[in-house]
Amino acid sequence: STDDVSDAGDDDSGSKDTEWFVQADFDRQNEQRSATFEGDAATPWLQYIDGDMTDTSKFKSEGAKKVCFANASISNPWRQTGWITMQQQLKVLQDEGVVSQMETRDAQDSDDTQIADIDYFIKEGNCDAFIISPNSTAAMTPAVERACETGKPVVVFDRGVDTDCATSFIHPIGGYAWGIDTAEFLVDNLEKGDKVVALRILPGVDVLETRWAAAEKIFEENDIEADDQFTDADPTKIKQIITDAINSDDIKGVWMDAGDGAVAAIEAFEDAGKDYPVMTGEDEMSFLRKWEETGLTGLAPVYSNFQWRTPLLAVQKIFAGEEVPTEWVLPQSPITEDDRADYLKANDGMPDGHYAKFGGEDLPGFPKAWQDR
Amino acid sequence: MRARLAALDSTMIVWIVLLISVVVGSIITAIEGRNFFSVGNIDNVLTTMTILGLIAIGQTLVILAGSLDLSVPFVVSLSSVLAGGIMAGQTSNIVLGVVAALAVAVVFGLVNGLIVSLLHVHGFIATLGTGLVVSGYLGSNYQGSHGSAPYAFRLLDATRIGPVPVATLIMLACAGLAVLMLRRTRLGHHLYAVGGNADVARMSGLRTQVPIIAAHVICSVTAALAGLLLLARLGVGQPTVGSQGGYDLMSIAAVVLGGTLLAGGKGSIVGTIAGVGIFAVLDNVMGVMELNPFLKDVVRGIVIVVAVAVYARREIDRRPERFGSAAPAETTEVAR
Amino acid sequence: MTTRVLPVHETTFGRRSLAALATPGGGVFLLVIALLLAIMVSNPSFADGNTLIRFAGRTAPIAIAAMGQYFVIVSGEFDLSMGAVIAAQVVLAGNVIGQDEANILPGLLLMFVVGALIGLVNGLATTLLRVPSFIVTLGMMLSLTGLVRYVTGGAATGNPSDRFREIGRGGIQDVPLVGTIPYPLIVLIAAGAFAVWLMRRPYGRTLIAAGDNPEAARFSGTPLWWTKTRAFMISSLSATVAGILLVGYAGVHPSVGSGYEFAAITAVVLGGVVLGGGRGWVLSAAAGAFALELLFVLLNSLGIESTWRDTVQGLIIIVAVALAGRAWQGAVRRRPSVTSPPTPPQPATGDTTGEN
Amino acid sequence: MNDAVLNERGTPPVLRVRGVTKSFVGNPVLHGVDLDLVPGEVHGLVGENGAGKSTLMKILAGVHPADSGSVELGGEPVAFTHPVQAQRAGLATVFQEFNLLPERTIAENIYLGREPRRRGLVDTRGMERQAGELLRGLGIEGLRPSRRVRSLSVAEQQIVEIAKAVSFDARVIQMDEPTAALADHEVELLYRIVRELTSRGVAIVYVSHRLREVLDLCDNVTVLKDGRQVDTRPASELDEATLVRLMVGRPMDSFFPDPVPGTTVGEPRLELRGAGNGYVDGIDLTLRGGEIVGIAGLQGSGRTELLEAIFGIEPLARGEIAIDGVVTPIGTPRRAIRSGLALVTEDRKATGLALHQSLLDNALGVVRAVFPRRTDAVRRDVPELFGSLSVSARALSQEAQLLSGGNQQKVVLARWLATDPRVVLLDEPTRGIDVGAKHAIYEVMRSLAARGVAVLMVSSELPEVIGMSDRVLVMRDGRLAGERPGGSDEESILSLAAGLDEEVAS
Ligand SMILES: Nc1ncnc2c1ncn2[C@@H]1O[C@H](COP(=O)(O)OP(=O)(O)OP(=O)(O)O)[C@@H](O)[C@H]1O
Ligand SMILES: Nc1ncnc2c1ncn2[C@@H]1O[C@H](COP(=O)(O)OP(=O)(O)OP(=O)(O)O)[C@@H](O)[C@H]1O
Ligand SMILES: O[C@@H]1[C@@H](O)[C@H](O)OC[C@H]1O
Ligand SMILES: [Mg+2]
Ligand SMILES: [Mg+2]
Repeated sequence: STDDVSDAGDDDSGSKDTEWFVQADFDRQNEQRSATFEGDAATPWLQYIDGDMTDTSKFKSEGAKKVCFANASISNPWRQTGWITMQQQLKVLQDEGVVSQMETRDAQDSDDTQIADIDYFIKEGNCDAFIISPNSTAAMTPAVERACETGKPVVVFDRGVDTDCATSFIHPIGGYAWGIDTAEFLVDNLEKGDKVVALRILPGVDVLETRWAAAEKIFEENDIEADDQFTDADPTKIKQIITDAINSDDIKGVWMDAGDGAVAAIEAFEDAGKDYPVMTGEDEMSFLRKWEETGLTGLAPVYSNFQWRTPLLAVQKIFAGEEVPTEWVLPQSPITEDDRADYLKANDGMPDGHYAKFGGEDLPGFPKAWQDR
Repeated sequence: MRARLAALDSTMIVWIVLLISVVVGSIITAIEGRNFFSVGNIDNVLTTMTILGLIAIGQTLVILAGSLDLSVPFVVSLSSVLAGGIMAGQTSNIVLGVVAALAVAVVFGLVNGLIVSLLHVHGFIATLGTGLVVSGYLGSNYQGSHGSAPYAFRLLDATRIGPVPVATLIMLACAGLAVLMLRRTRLGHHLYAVGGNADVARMSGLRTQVPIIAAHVICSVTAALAGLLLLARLGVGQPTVGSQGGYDLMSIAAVVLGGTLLAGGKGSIVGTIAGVGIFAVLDNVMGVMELNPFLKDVVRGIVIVVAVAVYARREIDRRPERFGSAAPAETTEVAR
Repeated sequence: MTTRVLPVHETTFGRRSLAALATPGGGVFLLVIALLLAIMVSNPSFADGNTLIRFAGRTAPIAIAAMGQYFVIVSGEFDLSMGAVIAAQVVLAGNVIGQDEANILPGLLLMFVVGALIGLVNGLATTLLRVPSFIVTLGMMLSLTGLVRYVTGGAATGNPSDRFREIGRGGIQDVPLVGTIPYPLIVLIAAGAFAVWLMRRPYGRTLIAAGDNPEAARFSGTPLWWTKTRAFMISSLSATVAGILLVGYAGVHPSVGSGYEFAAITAVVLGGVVLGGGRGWVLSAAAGAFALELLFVLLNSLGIESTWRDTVQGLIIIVAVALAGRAWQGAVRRRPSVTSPPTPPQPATGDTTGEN
Repeated sequence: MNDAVLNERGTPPVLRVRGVTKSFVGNPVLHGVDLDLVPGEVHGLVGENGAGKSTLMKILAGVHPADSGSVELGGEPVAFTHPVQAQRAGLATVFQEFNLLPERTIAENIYLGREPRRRGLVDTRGMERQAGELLRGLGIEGLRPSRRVRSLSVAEQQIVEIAKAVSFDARVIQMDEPTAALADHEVELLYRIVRELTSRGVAIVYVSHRLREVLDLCDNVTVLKDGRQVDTRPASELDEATLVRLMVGRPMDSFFPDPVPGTTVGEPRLELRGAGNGYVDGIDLTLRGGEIVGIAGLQGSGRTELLEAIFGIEPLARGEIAIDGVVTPIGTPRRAIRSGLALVTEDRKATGLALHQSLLDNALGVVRAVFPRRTDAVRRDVPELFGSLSVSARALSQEAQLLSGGNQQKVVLARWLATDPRVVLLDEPTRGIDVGAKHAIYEVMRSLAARGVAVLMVSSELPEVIGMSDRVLVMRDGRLAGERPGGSDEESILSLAAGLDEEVAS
């Protein structure tokens, strides 16, 4: 027997091999930053930018459905926060009788495993719908396509895949937007020729690579000298990198592709007795708190964590036969010094690894579920 | 019980442990309302076994020879991106891609072997080092997936013969070859000798470098094969795919779980395959149970130690007792 | 046959010391000096006393871990669980001590108890269950990492109180020449002194003898299980100290300490300690750690593309250890027994005797 | 004079050695040794520990290169650089240390590196058949070539080693202390093998410290002293006394020293009642202070096991043990040592020393492990202790691995004397030791007895047992077969050991 394998990729002779920058995408996301979003701003996880919609009438059916969720991992605070939110959202839908059960497989950051997980769901899961948070873009494409071929609704979120077979692909505006927000902020607050250290978690994840790709471009255009390094989000590494940078030249700014570990970066300046840098982190509580405490010039870009609510809600719409955006672009706006206080207040008592824009305030179990993990 | 246990050799015990875990596993699966032996589930188990299995086969040889290979994850990644890049989706490039990946693996294994056997660097450090070298190369030259596998090549992953994936058959074939090599070739015999006692091997006129180098070369090749299978599976070359699997330590764990002496000189491929099987069944069952991913690691860790403990105590040989359970040793007499 | 009374040493202290520099254990100190000079040339600002001493301070955790790992390795075993222990302790500090300074002492106590317990488990599993320490500590590494992330939900609640973090962050202020003397450096010196003392004590000599020939040690009344188990406990406790320093230095995060097991083992081996046990000096292990960290700084100040650093590090490790291997051979070549021609020091990765 | 030797036979020598010298890191070990062997000759090589016997063999075998001198094999000048070269040329060596792989079978060990192949693959069956024939050719039955070496006794391993040497169709076979690990009846077996070989015209270089044996077996004997060739003579012209004089350079009045005057047999120090474990059974014995008791028995009779049972290595499962009249359960060597016991094991390399540690560390090994507080006090006495044992080494900081067999054995002894024991258990204390060192050790035993220490000595050398012991206990099949008074004749002990005449243990 032979599972049929689609030919997607045959054409693609790896044009994006090392190249994560696509001007068109950059421009689009740049516009989307100021786009108007459909839906109620009070429920941003349901908002979307007007665009193609998928007709889901063929999925319309009664009764509680079984959802199968293939998760890349919960190996970083951002994902853990989202995972909690998702579970709380699930409770709601279960009570409403929309979802009977959600079976989850966690690939622990392994492509190989996640492919096996998806295939297992297809063969053994008797799933009514698939939710997939891909571990990596290209590698997950064939598996996602196999899921699509079952004819069941497939919802993809966070990191993308190279196919549009999914009923809906849910994600915030994206990495370029993040890169633009952050880089422009640093450019505005620094002088030409100033030096910036760029801290990146790991290579090869589209949503992270595009953040840097956009920022790097802008830095170059405004001749800000940015030296980028990978940190695995390990604060020890972060602090040593910054310390060495400070020792060899005068560092004015710090840019991060994800805020996890931002505090260590700031403390490196404190310990060296240097002035605080202009800095961008993420909406992780640790950063927001340190930011406020130090009063440094900063920005908290956001890769909307509330997107973890959307997939299940999308499934609800799909089985209700309501159309859903084919590419569901969620709002993504940074936290600025002005609205920082509000978010600190709203998330008071949350652990440092919590993300301010998690959007679960109205879910059952708030705040406990997020507080004691 | 002790006595009966003592009668078995470790390979047999591993298979018994595997059997037990299958039984327990199928029960738990049933409780979860699933069938362990359903096509899809068996497929999942076999798929999980394939990649680690291939790597563990090579690792077994290296360990038997008294060395270690911590560089396998990077060889896996390297071969997947190299082949992926060369194939670039073109069916016509498949052969070239495969050959190139294997060739590079041979050279790399050769380097490992030479460093260990000629420079006398302990395998642990030598391969830690060469692994870092490759990881640096990968990190510097590949951000994210690279190249792509043509349809024809991806069939390698998609095709099944009956319920058995072709990839798994490839792994088993390699295991077969390795067994033959160990039992019926001089290289195999010398591998045991060098791993058992390098001095004795040397005194017997063996060039002790040869088995060590050969083992490292073969290990890199099996790792490269694993990389190729992953390329077929992912459809693209992935510079992190090796590290994602944590194949360095897991393969060593599987080998020891399979009853091979970590110090070398004693062990078998057959045992290793069982060791890999135990991991696969474990993962499969924990998956069905939707166990928290972090707890999975806790369980893996405990199982590794406990399973090895089951027979590790027997590795140190006790003389046959004269008074008590066991029978006396054979005696030698002179022909009259 | 001479009935003369044997001298303790063949040669004078001076000549012995010189000879020592030719051994791997001594050579590593030369390596450290060489790297230091290289860095100062490529980046003069490093020569500044304050920078230097800060560097020494931040290297303390890995150096302490390396010395702990030394005890395990010299007894013929491995400890792969170090990194996980550090992570566990760091998270523990965050959750147990938190912002309440009253919790500092009890918290510290708890951390040391936990550290000792982990070492105890590693040791007993290795010696009594006869599972190779490589496997035992690998299992411990997996379990502990998983456990820490499970109970914390992977994310730290928050950093412990600054008072506590001072241990790893602060120092004695306004010292002439150097500015501040970091507490970690002081802890390192104390740990080093303790380690040297311990290795001169009967315990240390017995441990190294046990690594050399476990059977002989057993017949000599050495309780191998306890001797080696204590080595594992020392290792876990050193990881605990490293963790205390690191949570001060970097703050709480589950990834703190990741890779420390390999870094520590690399450092020990760079220090000329033979995997498989029975040979090597504890301070050389610490020196090995400094060599490793200096290497990173050098690569950095040479502006080597960060992604290429692994590669260079890998090459240096191999070269250094290869040279060390040569040196040991020099020593080994003088052995009378025909059955010991020059051989690479083989590891006792597998054999662990725990009787007695 | 060498030429005189060979002219008697008239046959040209198969091995001819001239003026071989060797020094290790500066210090000379061999100064110009000559040797001639004719086919079928057994040539004895004797000398004190460190005399250079093994070194000479290793040079002939191609392990070490000679500094100067020449070697001819079958008339051809040779200079082997590797043992295998020598083997291929027909000169095989059975070294002092075994060269076998415990995890592999007898056949695999014998043919290691020369595995017979059929169609490219190793012919396991054929290999085992050949090995079987080889062993039978030497008159050995009941050793299945498929057995793992790990399951073999010391003697059996020795046989495999010899079989391996023979398998090269060697014209010359060197044996370095082949009987050191064997008990008398096994020595018989070895003699048989040696005669079988000489009848095939094989010449044999035979190193042994058992002079009686050398005189019985050898046609000619070469005596080495401090690396110098003292003499080479037909065995027929020699007796033990002369040999000893030649080796030691001084006549040895009485070989076994008399008890120190005033030595008195005192209270029971060690008592076993109905003691037994998996290896020994029904042991009743009483050992008094000032007493030296010997234990005789065939290889495998369980003598070592008895000592190991007493010492808590294989703790007693039955019966009880009393020290100084106090019942003391001994579950571990540590416990034993604390109770005043000491055990000098039979294999110094495996269980006696930490070879990479210094002589000082080795001497303090036991004290540090069991009586750490005494360390400093004992350290001061170590140089004197080494002096009294006349250990020949360069310094206390020297690594133990650099000493010759005999000197290593003295270090082992020092290690235990340092604990100031009340009961000393000795297992083959003089195995592979030269007469001088032997004498030193006998003196030590006597002085221990004089100090009221109880000594229990296992030995496979009957003269030693008889010469040193006040009483001789004989073991058979893990049980005490009986007791003989000191000075009994060898026959009565042997017959008891072999079970030829029955008697109930006293
Ligand atoms: N490889 C070596 N390096 C340095 N010295 C050595 C070496 N081999 C032997 N020696 C020394 O050479 C001398 C002769 O040693 P050898 O082993 O030949 O003596 P032996 O006659 O065999 O003694 P024994 O009867 O105890 O076996 C000894 O002093 C020994 O310490
Ligand atoms: N390492 C070993 N492995 C297996 N059997 C052994 C081993 N050592 C000894 N034996 C066997 O155990 C039995 C007792 O051996 P042991 O050495 O105690 O006899 P012994 O009377 O002490 O003789 P000797 O002291 O001369 O060796 C014998 O059958 C012997 O062959
Ligand atoms: O680590 C996070 C990553 O997993 C997600 O895909 O993008 C946001 C990051 O913070
Ligand atoms: Mg000798
Ligand atoms: Mg014995």
